[in-house]
Amino acid sequence: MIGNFPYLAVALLIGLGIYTLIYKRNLIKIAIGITLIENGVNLFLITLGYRKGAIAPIFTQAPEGLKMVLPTPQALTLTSIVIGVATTALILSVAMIIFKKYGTLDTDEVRRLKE
Amino acid sequence: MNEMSRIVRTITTLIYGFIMIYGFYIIVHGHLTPGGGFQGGAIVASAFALLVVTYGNQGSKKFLSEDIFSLIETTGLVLFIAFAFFGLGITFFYNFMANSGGLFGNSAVAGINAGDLNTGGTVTIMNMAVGLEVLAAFGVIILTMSAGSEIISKKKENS
Amino acid sequence: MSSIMTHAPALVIAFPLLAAFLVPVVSRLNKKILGIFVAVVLGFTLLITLLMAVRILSGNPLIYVFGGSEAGLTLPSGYTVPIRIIFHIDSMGIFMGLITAIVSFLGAIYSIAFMDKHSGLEKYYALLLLLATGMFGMEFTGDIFNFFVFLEIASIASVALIAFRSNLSGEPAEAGFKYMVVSSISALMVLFAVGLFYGQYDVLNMATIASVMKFTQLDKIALILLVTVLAMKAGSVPMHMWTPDAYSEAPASITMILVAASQASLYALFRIIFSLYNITLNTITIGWIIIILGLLSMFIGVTMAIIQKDIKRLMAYHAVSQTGYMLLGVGVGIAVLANPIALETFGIKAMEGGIFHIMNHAMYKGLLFLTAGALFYRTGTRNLNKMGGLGNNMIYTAIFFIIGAAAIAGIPPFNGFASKLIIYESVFQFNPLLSIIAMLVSILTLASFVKVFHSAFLGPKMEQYKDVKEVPKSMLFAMGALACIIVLFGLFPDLVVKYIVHPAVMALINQSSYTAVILGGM
Amino acid sequence: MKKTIFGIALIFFIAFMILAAAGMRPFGEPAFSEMDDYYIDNAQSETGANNVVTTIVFDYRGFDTLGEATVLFTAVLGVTALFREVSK
Repeated sequence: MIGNFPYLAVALLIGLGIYTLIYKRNLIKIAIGITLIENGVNLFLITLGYRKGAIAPIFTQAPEGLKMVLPTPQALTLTSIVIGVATTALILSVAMIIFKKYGTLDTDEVRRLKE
Repeated sequence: MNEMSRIVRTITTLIYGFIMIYGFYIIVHGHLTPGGGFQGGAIVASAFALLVVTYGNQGSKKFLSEDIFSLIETTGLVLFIAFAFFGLGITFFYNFMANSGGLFGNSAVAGINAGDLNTGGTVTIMNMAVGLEVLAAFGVIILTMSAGSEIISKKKENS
Repeated sequence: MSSIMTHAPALVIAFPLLAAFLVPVVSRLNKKILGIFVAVVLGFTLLITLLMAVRILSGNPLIYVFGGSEAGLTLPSGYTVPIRIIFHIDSMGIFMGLITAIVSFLGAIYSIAFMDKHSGLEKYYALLLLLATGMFGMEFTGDIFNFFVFLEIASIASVALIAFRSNLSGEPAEAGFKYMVVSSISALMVLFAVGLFYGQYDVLNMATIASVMKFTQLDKIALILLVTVLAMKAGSVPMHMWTPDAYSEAPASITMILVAASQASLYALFRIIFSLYNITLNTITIGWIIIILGLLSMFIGVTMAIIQKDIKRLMAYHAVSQTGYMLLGVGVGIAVLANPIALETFGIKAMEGGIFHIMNHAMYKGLLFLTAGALFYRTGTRNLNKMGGLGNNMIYTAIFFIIGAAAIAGIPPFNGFASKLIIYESVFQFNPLLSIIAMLVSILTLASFVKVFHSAFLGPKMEQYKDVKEVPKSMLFAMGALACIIVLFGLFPDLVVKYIVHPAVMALINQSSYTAVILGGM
Repeated sequence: MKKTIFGIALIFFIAFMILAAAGMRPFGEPAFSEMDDYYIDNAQSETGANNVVTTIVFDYRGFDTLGEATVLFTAVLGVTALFREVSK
């Protein structure tokens, strides 16, 4: 069970992210919550590729005779990190525009669109 | 953002070139060492961010221009997709330059080796294309968001 | 010719993408031709999609291996798993692709006149192309991580387009923020599910996952996550709160494409249930969950719609309600999936109704949103109480509105009637009560649209709209094309069902043929 | 009221996540690795590049990277479109 500690860390990060989304009212904090979930998912992906005692999958002057970790999760995580940066940039820009128009970041005061 | 003190400006002038060179090194050696177009592009863009922070929005306009960035971005993207298109004789994204003996076409020594820059085929070229795209994209984002934040905070002071 | 056919799956993505990259350059050269340039590119994409459709609907799924030494070579020799990204277009995928191609092409044409007063048009058109590309990718891909990437392209482009008019007021940015949060969470949960699959089986290709699926506890968790988030992105109750905001604040041409984008999520939901899990899951439970989601969407959507004052908000709630019909039809199909006799007698029929309704919904809801956009273009308001007597001045718009409203309410001879009739008949055999609720919702829909027609087009002429003119030709063309499709589909539903819808349904149901194309008869 | 419902949903979700974590295979011992072994064995001979991750990013899964670059491009367009009136 203790060997599975990285997975528990993933669960914790994603849970904290969801908590932030539900209970925080500041738009910037919501953006932080999304970033937390994203980091949790990235951690999960990178965890999947680990092999005990293995080295990074790069042949340039690598030490002899060792196994290599799985390379695919690293590629996937790279993709997901860049997508995450794009998402964060856009979400912060939208929050800035909302602040410019309404003068506040509180979700309760921002609600002009009624049910 | 306003211009920062002389100390900060001097240090920035000293180091931003090195940051950029390091970023370009990461981009060009992406197929041999850890890193690649995205990572290197982000490092170069961090140099731009440093310039914007140090010299403020007005001051940094001397060296950084959004138009040039968006031109570089388009160039990078078109280069990237063009090399994907060039493989279309076989399939989209086919690595037609690898092991061909031409540009970036040396075959690698199997197993562990010291690394040869002239390998990788389209991988190397796409690394550079993506590197250009990423540094320009981050540059545009940094410039636009810092200019936007300045105007928003000014508005708040006035009202 | 044949080489174009071989590379068609790549071209359909690569052409709009290249055009989107070039849009900033084209706008430097000449701002005027920008709209025409985009419309031509999307028209070309529509042409390629039609060519592919002719081939695929006759029973030959298209496979494209990106970067492989041959377009059809899925497995490297000596290995049992695909190692490259594969586009896998079967009848269901191309069915959705056709909807996307038609809708995005007409959206671009409509935008030429509709957006002409706005600034930043080069960004608008580039984002439009990217949104179309993202939707094509979601529908054609056979790789689950690639699906995530295209989902992100589509959702980021949608957010930027929803918030596009935030220079005028703050509401579009607010709607955009809401949609951004919803789509980020759903994309991240999809990525988490990808991680669960990858961690267990070390494959990313959907057909391969389907063939090695053991239905462990983790697969169940992945299924629940995927169904929840994709239903959320498709705008089904109880996670529908983003739909009215996003649909009403986006420009009308974009709203039409957003409807198709939410249906792409719906398609992904069906693809995951049918092609990834199929009968390994407890079909009755999952089927009933989908049916209940559908019923709730139908009912809550229509009741919320009746009380709305804003014309686009009203239509957005109707979109939620119509999504319920699709979920109902396909849900019945899922519920009887493990029972061959029931599947044969009414299950396939119900799914045909549900799938046919996807296309019909995209067409008539698109038309309705475009007429709402036309009203907004001329009057500058979306509030129904402030409109009135527009029928005399905008006669074509009024006619197109009647066609769309009759289709959504299920009145013959329009396409909505054709698909709803199939749903009523087949669902009645499954459970009569469901069918009766569906009919009731249809009547409420009719009532709601009669009210809209009355307050917008009939009544005394209002002073401020005295010299309102008909909308420009490019907008009329887009609306007219959709109206033609609606009438044609309404007149010949049997042909459409036989040649387009039935192959799509069979492609969904038949999981072994889906995996066999990739894995070669395993 | 709404908060309580969300709170219950949150508790369920976290329980769900912990369940998933407990059900995962042991850390550091992948059960299957056929696809990744292919990459490690053949990346050098097929593309000539030493860095396996880069070959996956730009060759084997290059199409994903095109999508990824497109996402960045889309975000740039979105940000500049949002600030198009502000910065002028």
